[in-house]
Amino acid sequence: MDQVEKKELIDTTKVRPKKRVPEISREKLEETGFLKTLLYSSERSRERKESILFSTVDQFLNWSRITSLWPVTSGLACCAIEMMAVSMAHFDIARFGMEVFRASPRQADLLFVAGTVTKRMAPRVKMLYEQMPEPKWVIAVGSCATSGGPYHESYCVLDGVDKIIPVDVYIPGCPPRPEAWLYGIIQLREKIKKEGYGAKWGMDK
Amino acid sequence: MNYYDIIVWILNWLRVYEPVNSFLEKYGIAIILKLFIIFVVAVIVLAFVALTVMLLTWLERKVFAHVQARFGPMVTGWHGLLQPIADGVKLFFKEDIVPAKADKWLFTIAPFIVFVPAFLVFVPIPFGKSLIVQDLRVGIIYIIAVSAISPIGVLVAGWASNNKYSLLGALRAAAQDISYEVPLALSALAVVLLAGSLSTQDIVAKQQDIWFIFLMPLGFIIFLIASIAEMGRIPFDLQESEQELVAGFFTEYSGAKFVFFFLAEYAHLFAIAGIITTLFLGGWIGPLIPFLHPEISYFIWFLIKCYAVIFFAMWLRGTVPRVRIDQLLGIGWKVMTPLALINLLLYGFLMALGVI
Amino acid sequence: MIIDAIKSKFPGSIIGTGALVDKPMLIIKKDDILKVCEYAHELGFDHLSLITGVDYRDHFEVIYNLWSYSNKQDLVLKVMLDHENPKVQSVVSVWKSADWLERETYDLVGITFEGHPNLIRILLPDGWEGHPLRRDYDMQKEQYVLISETGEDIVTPDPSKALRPGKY
Amino acid sequence: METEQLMINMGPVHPSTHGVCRFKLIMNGEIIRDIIPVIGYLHRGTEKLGEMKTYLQFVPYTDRLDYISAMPNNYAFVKAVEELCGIEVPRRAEYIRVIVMELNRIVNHLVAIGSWLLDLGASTMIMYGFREREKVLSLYEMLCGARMTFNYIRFGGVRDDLPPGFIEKTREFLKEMPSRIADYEALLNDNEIFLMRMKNIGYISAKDAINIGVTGPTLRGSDVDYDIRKLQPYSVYEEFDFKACVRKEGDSYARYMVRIDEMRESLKIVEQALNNLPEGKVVSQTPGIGTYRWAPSTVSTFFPRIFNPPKGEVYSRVEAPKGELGFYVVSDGTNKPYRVKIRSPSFCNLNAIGTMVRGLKIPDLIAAFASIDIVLGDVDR
Repeated sequence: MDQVEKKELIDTTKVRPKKRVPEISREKLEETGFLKTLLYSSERSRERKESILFSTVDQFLNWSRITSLWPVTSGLACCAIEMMAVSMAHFDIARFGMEVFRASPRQADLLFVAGTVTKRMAPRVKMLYEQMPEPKWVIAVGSCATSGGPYHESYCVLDGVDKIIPVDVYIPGCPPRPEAWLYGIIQLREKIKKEGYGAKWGMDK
Repeated sequence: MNYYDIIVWILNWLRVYEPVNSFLEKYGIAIILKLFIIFVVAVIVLAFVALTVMLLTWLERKVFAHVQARFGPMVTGWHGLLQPIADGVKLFFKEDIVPAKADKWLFTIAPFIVFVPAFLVFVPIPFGKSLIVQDLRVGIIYIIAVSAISPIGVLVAGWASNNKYSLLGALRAAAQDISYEVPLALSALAVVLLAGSLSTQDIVAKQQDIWFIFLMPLGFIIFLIASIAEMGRIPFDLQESEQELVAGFFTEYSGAKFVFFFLAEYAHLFAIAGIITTLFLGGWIGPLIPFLHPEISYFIWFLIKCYAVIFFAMWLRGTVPRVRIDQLLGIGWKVMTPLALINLLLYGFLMALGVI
Repeated sequence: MIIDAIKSKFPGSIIGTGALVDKPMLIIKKDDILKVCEYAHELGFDHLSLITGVDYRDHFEVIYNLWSYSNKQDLVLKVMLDHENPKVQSVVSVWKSADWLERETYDLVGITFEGHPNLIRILLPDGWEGHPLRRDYDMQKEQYVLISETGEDIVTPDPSKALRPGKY
Repeated sequence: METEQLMINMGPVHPSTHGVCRFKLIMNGEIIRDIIPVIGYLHRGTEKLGEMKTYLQFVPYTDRLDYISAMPNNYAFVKAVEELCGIEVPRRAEYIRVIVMELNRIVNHLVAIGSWLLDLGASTMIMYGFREREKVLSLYEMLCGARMTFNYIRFGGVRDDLPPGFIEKTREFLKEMPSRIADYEALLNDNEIFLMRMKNIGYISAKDAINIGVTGPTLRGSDVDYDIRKLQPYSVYEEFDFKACVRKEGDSYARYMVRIDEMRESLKIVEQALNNLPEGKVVSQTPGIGTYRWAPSTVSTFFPRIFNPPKGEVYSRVEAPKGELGFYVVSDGTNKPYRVKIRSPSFCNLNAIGTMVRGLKIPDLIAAFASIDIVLGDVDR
């Protein structure tokens, strides 16, 4: 049960604290993380259960992951139209390298649950999620996928997609505006930056 | 001259070739040096093609985006230039799924059957007067033969995946490649007829006065269309058409194996552009650029022509819809093949009459 | 007048007349609906716009809305069914559009159309209990859907099979 | 020779099924022998929810039926209730309704043609289509703050009057759009491959189309002059000069041409409506219906938010961009509908897919399916 719950949830409405601007040169060097990694590697590795190498590798991998999040082509309902709008010229998620909508879940990293998840569709969404290779992320878009939304009372609608698959980011709205959508994507990028895959793959041993 | 000679020349210039060679000859194992140099050549070509392929994936996305009034990748690096690296790293470190019902061995080996020939094609393509791996005497035949291997890999991939979409995609790919191989080879043959040689360097040298595209426009058009079909790009991308067959023969592939298919696709694009440049656009021939070594000037001319062809293919992708499989085969057998035959016959007559 | 034509052709079939705001309506005896529909089709009512059922707690009503392309005219037919055993003749043989509309009515309201070639559920999966648009449908009862090897739906009341642990 | 029938399962998650439709295809090689559409993957129980909500509360649900063109959906339900209650609507409100509905028809056809071409492998058209769509959506944003789900048309009128600047912006759009449509036609009409994929594909005869209950552009592509705006004029459509676009061929290409022509006609209607826009209130001032009670209202509507229509039933149809959209509403005198039945165009049009594609190939299925232009929210409700 713990494993499933491990993915932390980010509130898209949360405002990130302002970054402190380093003043002196040593602080600037520390800001890059290189000095810290070198000096406090033993403590840090004990803390994060990683070695220096893998934390750097982690950063590199996380960078590659945030810059090429390939979504699955799967729209469920109204939000799918906004998904199209987001990928079109006006909003253009291609800027983030995300225009590569893969039809096959095997090659994708990101699942937009865009729309109402009915009870009949739920096992299919689950299957789609299971077909995706690790690492994978899920964004629940719109109030239907978050909580059932306006169809909460209906007899055949699942109250939120998080009942069947773990969700990383929720985007509210019915349907969310493309700007909200982009904000959700940026939140997901922030979240991926904090992930450490060395530990996940057992490289710390 | 070829790459091998160039490296020998460089080693000579560094004054290491002779001593090492004579030292090894003393023990009768001079072949080691030769093998080493060949290995270096292979690495250079592989690295160059791999880099170009990365650039091509970026270029494809940018060109495609600009056709559609978008920007394409912008965030990663300068105008998204680092995008291919990020994609590659990400895909290499993704989980590699082998479906439970798949044929494991064939499933694993298929990407390489596709990937290796796509790179082998570069052996007889002249990037400059002496920038060539090996000027084979049967260059054209070699290119056609080697590029005919990759459909086997596609077929293997489709079969091994144990997925109906994959199988359909693979069968389509096989049918398509077989039917477009014929006009491709025939129009290349007409070029051979004009040049009087199978060697790529000879063909380029024959175009010193006039490019073959002007002598034989029909052959060029046939070759261009057939090679786009051969590559499986829009409007002939039936083997991997997203809206029909999900992702075609590589539907079930993920992670690193998918990268190989991806690389092979763009390597193929680059190779075809190189072949078209060599056969019709005068290869590396062009006015010498002042203040540059002629070899570099040739190289630049070759790349310019090559990228023009590549740009055309990308432009086409943004403009036309895809044809249907039976229409595709119909065009292949009913239009392209007879036209290629007529083209060959026509130029045979012209040659016999001594007009050209 | 079309209504008079139908009335004179089937004097015994028409129980009553009325109007849906501006559209003329005929209430037909339930056993004669196929006959009347066939005749209406002959009269030029070639577009079947709507079939639906309404649960009035004590009885069901099935409503047919017809439109004539040639005469540019509407006609509403209505059939009353008893609540215990709602059955009516299918009109698929007259209009193909009735196919899915009748299946939908069967699915959601639970009215059986006799003579329909393929009367199975259309919107809800096979095995779903109850007909949601009936007034006595239990909205509290949760039903979940699983997927079989062949891709067909299996309905189960057990949430533990369908949902993630800790979410039911 | 004995052969095995290949059964292909397409969807529900498939790139070209426009959502979550599923087809079971019985194939003979690449030829489709039979096709069994399996729908209901987006069945959200809207009709049941209609019985639980008050009349005004149900209007937002109509937005989510056909989410590409939500205004006509709004209007169809509102019109049904207005007919039931006998509400007089101010003329200015009717004009505004016509403007927003016709703009929505343009949006719908842009998305339809765009996603159709995307299915055929030409992804440029959808980008161009969405570029113009954004312009209309920004107009809607000025109007009601929403991009797709408007909830703008209310009983007895519309929610708000036109904001300042709306008319000028709309005129700009009207000026620009004809050249854009010409662009699309330049991109597509003479494109050999496009014609190869469209001509004689998905043919349906007028007789079959009528019998199956097909409506909208799909029917008009089969040479049936059936446009409810013309035949049973509702709102103020009688006052405008436009024609129902009909093509004779009955194939995918005809449906494409009908859509292109309809965009032009819609532009004409919007222009006439803007020119003749009357002054006055936008919401009915005399709520002379049944018993009602006033509710605190934050919007500028004078119409009560909760009201009890008289007992009765009504079936009213409008010409939505996808076809004939009907609402059958039964009132039992309370403030909630007793029964709402939605006769959605996509549901009835989808029934025709079998007739269209039998004997063709999978790529043709995709072209024909996209030519019907369905939205799964509208099919499954």
